[in-house]
Amino acid sequence: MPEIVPYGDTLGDGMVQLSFTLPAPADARARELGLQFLRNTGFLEPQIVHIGAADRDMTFYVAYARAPRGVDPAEITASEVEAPELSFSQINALIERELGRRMVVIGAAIESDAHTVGIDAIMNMKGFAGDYGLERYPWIEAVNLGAQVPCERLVREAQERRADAILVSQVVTQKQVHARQLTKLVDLLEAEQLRDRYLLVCGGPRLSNTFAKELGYDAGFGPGSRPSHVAAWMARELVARTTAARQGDG
Amino acid sequence: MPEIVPYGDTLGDGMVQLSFTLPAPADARARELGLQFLRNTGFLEPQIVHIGAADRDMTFYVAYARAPRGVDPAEITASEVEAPELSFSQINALIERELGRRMVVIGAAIESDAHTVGIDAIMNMKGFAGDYGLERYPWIEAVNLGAQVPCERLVREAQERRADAILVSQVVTQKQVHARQLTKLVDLLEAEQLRDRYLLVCGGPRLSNTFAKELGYDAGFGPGSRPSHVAAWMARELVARTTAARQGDG
Amino acid sequence: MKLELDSGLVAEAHGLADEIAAPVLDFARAHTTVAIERTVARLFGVDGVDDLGVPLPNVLVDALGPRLCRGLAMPLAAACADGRTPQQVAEAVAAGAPLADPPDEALPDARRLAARLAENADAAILACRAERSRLIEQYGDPSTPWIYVIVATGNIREDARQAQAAARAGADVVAVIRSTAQSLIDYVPYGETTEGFGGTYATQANFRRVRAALDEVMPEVGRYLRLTNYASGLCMPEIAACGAMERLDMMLNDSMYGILFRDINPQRTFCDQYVSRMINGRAGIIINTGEDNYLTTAPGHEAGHTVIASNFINRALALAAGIPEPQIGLGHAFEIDPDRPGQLMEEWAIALLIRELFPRCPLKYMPPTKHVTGDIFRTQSLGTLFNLVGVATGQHIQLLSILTEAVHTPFMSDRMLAIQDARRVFEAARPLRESLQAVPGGPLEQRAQLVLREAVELLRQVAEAGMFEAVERGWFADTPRPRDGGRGLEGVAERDPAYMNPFLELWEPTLAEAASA
Amino acid sequence: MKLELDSGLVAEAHGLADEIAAPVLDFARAHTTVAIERTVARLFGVDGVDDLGVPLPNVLVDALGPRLCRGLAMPLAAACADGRTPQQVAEAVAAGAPLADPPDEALPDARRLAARLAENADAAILACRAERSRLIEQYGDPSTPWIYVIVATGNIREDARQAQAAARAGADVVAVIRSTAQSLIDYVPYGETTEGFGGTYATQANFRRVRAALDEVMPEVGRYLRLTNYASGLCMPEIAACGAMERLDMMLNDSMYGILFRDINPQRTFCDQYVSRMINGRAGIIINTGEDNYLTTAPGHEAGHTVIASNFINRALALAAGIPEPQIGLGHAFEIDPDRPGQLMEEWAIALLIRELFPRCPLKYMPPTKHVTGDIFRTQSLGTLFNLVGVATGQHIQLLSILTEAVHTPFMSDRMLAIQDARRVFEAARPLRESLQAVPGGPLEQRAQLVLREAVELLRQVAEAGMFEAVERGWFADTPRPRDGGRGLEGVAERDPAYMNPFLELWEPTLAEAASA
Ligand code: B12
Ligand code: B12
Ligand SMILES: Cc1ncc(COP(=O)(O)O)c(C=O)c1O
Ligand SMILES: Cc1ncc(COP(=O)(O)O)c(C=O)c1O
Repeated sequence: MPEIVPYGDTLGDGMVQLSFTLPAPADARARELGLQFLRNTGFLEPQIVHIGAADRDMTFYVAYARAPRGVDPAEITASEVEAPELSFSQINALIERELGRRMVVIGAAIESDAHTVGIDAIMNMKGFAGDYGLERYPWIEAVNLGAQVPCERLVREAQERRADAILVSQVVTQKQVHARQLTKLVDLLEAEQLRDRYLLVCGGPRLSNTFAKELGYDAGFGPGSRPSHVAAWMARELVARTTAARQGDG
Repeated sequence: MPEIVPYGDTLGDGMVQLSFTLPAPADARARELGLQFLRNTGFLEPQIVHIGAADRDMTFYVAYARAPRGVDPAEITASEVEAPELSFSQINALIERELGRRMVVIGAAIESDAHTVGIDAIMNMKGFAGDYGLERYPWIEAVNLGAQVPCERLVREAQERRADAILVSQVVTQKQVHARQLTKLVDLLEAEQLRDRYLLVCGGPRLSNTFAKELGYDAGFGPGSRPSHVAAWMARELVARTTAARQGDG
Repeated sequence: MKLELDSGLVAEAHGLADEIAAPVLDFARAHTTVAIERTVARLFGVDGVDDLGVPLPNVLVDALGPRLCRGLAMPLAAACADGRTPQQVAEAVAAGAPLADPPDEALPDARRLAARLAENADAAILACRAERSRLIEQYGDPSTPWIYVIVATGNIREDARQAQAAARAGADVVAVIRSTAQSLIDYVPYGETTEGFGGTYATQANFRRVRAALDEVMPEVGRYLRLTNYASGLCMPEIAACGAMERLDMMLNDSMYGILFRDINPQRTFCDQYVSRMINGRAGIIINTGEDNYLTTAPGHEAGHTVIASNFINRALALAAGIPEPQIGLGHAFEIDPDRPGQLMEEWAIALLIRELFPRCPLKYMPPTKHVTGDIFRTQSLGTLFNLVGVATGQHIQLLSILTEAVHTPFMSDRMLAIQDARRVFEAARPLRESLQAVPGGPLEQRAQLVLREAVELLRQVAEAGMFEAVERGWFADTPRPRDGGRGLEGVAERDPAYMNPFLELWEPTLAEAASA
Repeated sequence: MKLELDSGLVAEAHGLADEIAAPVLDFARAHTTVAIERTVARLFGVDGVDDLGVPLPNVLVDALGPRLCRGLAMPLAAACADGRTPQQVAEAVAAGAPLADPPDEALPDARRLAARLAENADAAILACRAERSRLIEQYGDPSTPWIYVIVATGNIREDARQAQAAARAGADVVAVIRSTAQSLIDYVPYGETTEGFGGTYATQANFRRVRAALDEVMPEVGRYLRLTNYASGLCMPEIAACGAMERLDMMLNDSMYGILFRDINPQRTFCDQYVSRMINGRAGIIINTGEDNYLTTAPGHEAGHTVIASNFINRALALAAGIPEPQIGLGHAFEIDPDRPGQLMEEWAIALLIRELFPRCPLKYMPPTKHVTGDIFRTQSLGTLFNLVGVATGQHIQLLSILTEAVHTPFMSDRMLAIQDARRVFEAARPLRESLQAVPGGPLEQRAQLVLREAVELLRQVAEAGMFEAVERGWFADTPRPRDGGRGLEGVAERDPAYMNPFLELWEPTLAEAASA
């Protein structure tokens, strides 16, 4: 399959919009500096359409340019979490039928992160955008530990409550703090040989499924995730694992 | 001198904002597709912060990423037209003293371009942003031919009026029409061996001095140009050339 | 939102506009133009081009030569006496056959045939109009302000595709921008076109293509989608005719735009606008006037009254051509320098003033253009304020601001962002219209009253000097245009007593009644 | 802009707020906390850390142990009887020396010395305040709405640089955001810090650094530049003390934020907020309350009345702590879902309502945050509407919306774009305030009246149940917090009859008068 390139107003024009600030004065050479930067980055036919002084030695640019190359859709394998579109009752039915017991889910915003609105949107009764939260599911036992929960405590609680899944929210990403904190949890679980015991799921506005997997999670949910989507994925995955396990035994 | 890279909120972070549309559906693979496109373009740590469907098979992205490299300010030689900051009266005085006659300037928006506001801003009495237009200068004879003037006519008029400088405005740039029309004028002048007879100047919101020179013009003025800046450059340049010529004779 | 206005002043303004329009109309009724006669050919069904690519309507009118003053209808109808269609006659003329003057004895038949051909054309136009009403019935009309966007790729196929994308994104009206300077060519190109700068050509085939594209998505989006083009330039009536036959819904169709912004001869334009408007009126097409352009050449803060004065005149001329107020889309714009203190209050005042002056007209509100720059974030914000004023003052047709207005003709994504912003602002701010009112004697009300007084003063002067004179003096758009200057004067002829145009005979008696609809 | 409000209802609201505040104040006056006693140490001049990096004020208060209930002032002053400074005593204690209880005969001298040390501290605070007035005299005060921006690089040096850039770009107020979760640490870090997430630490040295950076550009920008931080979390009064000594101009300082958004124990917070506010009041610092945050956890459309009810309570508690209305920056926010029909009308109504309810308070208006997304163009537009409502309703302190709010802490250019938009909108729309008024009985006025009625109803319930109870039931920010839950309860002690705090003795008698300034 051939590469596709960005579309401005004609197929194949490759147009991209950029804005950036260079630490240099907005003087007579500013335009050329900006153009050269774009050329160095590989862009074709760069146009600087706006130059403004962001400070004494700082110049803000708005630019348009043609991308040097595109992307081949065939290359792309990774994707967002794909889960069956199951309804509230279908999900409960699935758990009841296949698991025969309530699925235990424990969640928290870990370490320094105090943003609970996201995890609450997934776990609390109210839910998100009209989609009920996990607490509402009769066949899910949902425990939301809230904000700034140390990894150690989260792991302890997970063991005590014999959780099936651990849900972690990370919203603050500055200086990759989320990556560090998410990794800390994985390391902790592996150190205690607990990793395989749980569906390990994370989410947040700057997280993607691919990134989550790189960090050693089973799934990652990004902005606008819906509780039912998360629940459907967990239920199906858990069922799959347990049946696999059973077959292993028998 | 070392390269400088874009500044987001920390020196050296190299952060750039982008937006673009890819001709592919906004499905579960859209995020990865956008990320891969940015990686292919050479960007580091790309983040897709917004995905929206621009149409059935069109996906709009907003992204942030680190530029793969920066730019070395020392590389940059080309610059906007540099002219002495002369006042209205200084410019008139210069022409009177060094030339001893009025400088004749003829201007137009050529070929298909009907945008006159720009050339008018430079030539007409009123001027631009409180800066008087060329018509106001007692020592400049300014003739503004207006909109959609064929190159042939402009050249004819320039000869008849024994112009010192030709001012061309090009505002419409779609499909490089401005480049073609500006080149047409240069070719015409060269064909008739008239090129050296005039200061050849162009201007417009999408024009830069460098681009103008590539096309064979003596100078190019971009957005926000002021009449006095244009007049100062023309006067100084014309004086320089005539004195050079005189010395040549004597 | 209400404003305290001096009703006496408003009445005077309307009176002055009629006074100003009268001589212009007399002039138009005493002359014809090559464009008007080519329009007769087109409405008789003549289309296509000769081997050199010259459109057959031009071939016929060129064949008339000095007989232009008597009109094309009689010679053409006479030539059809032998049973040929006008198209066949045109092809013969293109092949070298002469276009003879009918002998006196042939006149009555020719006259009858011409009348019949005109009635057929009229029936076709009314059928299109009925079809529009039916579709509006079926799919429903969007709420106002209507979301109006332009497509301007220069390739009619990309245009059609982007028109559909725009409709899916929420556009109510799509205008296909013409190629730079089409307005200056004295013929209507033929067939579908895939090139042009800043847009592509207005041709009947292009109209048909985009019309079909929009009709195709109507069921999906569940509302009637309007198509717009430009009955403007040297071919005003011809393009109006093409639009009437292809069910365009709106036409940019101004009584002065060509004169002021394309340096087209005033006499030519005043004749052409009259006939083009008669057709638009008959076809149920909403015209858009171009006063917004005044503020691109004249400063928005000082020239606001010229826009309003011109609105009164454009309206008077449109009514006289049989266009009822619900089809008169008077134009104005949000063009005051945004960096001027109080700018938003002044824009709000003008928008509200025009809304109250022309309560029955579907006002067309144009976005900030001249003062926007390559700072796309600033332009985006200005567009948001423009959308707010549009909905808060009850504008009818909102031509959306595009964040790249100062950069390039809109990308598909630029248009999408504009539509999303307009929809959001319209929904979020709609109740403001009944929530807020002007403080009596406050800055906004005073501003509105001042501009109205200035407009009436200008109308008095124009009535005094006459329209041709006013245009020569550059009272509109700061652009002086001499009566005999500009392009296209050679295409104007004073009508001969024998002049005959079956469409005028058919429509002129109905104009007064049509206008009062 | 005027609104028809039921003055009886407004009076009732103020009465209820006083009723609600009284028991909270009684509680605060009957207790002390580790933070309050550390504040005594700081105001006595104790600073620095021990070998383990523990701040000396903490060393001293830890040394108090169970004697916390009697306060630090007496033992510390007594230890200074031998001529040492409190700092020297602290260093000795850090080195292992005990902090003995003064024998009875030493009490009078100790009391006198404590009083003198307090007077010195007070004098220093008043000197800072006077310096501010002098500089405002010299450089002038910006017009309202003040442009308030945050810097949050996490490195105080970058913060200082960006604060200067922001000032040059047009900012009037700069807030240095704290590192994530500083509010949860029970000490104030020492020295300049160059790390932190989402911001860097509030330390006295950091305050000094950014203060100096802003003072440096004041002559260049020609207006007084205000510096802001957070007297919030587990160290409210200590940070207030640092700010008072380093001439901060504003402090985020809410009576409930720590409880609701940082799960800090309610008893602890109610004590700490009282003393921190006494200091802010004395220092001429404008406090900013945090009601805006309620709408990040509760839906903006339904919870508007909780913001207003809380404004009444925050105001009552601030007045009781000696803060006059011109220093009470009540917070509210533009947080209704922008995609909700009529959202802009509702925001306009609330902003206008709060403006009219608290005419003398410098209202702090917070931007859309929760409902903005990574679509930076949409966020830019929402910021523009927010700026419009801010200026049209006469807000005093406008915390600017940043187009990347949903993406990252602001880039320098994000802040620049925000400032440019705010300046442009403020200038362009300022006259709207005297130009437009609410239509009596129109949607906007009705909305405002409804929300006021809801707020008063909530105040009635809170007065009925009592503040601790209301918080336990989650009536604010949809976040229930038990009286004995959360962090920091161990740091609260009921005052012993022998409790002595020279600052309370110095200031409490003056509060009523100060508040009425
Ligand atoms: C509300 C808010 C707050 C509130 C939080 C209240 C609370 N109890 O949560 C308050 C005011 C307390 C706050 C404080 C701070 N905040 Co804050 N805050 C926000 C804000 C405005 C909205 C976040 C939100 O609620 N979104 C709505 C929810 C529903 O969306 P969501 O979180 O993306 O969740 C969805 C998905 O991501 C997913 N999801 C999320 N988590 C999970 C978990 C799982 C398991 C799954 C399956 C799915 C999932 O599902 C959810 C539903 O679709 C954002 C800006 C923004 N618009 O994003 C800034 C923002 C997140 N905050 C920020 C910062 C820096 C802070 C502070 C650190 C600032 C400071 N120094 O004071 C503090 C401290 C917070 C801390 N210690 O962590 C930054 C983070 C920058 C970065 N990328 O690093 C942001 C982006 C603002 C900014 N641009 O600076 N904040
Ligand atoms: C006003 C305007 C018009 C007016 C022109 C009226 C007139 N008499 O000039 C009208 C309404 C007629 C018009 C029509 C069209 N326009 Co127009 N128009 C604009 C608009 C809104 C403002 C231009 C302007 O006046 N700027 C103010 C002046 C002062 O700035 P300036 O031109 O940059 O000039 C300054 C400098 O560039 C410099 N300068 C300029 N020329 C020269 C020359 C010399 C010698 C020197 C030294 C300096 C100099 O000095 C000036 C002062 O600082 C722009 C959008 C925008 N905001 O830029 C679109 C724009 C230029 N138009 C555009 C288009 C496509 C058209 C049309 C082709 C659309 C159509 N198909 O109908 C038509 C046809 C025009 C034609 N045949 O060329 C596009 C061009 C896209 C592109 N980059 O290719 C733009 C960018 C809008 C858009 N985004 O689509 N337009
Ligand atoms: C009334 C009117 N006609 C025509 C046009 C388009 O210009 P052109 O004649 O070049 O197509 C405009 C553009 O603004 C207009 O307002
Ligand atoms: C009143 C108040 N205090 C403090 C903060 C900052 O939070 P933190 O306590 O984490 O610094 C905020 C932020 O919104 C606030 O509104």
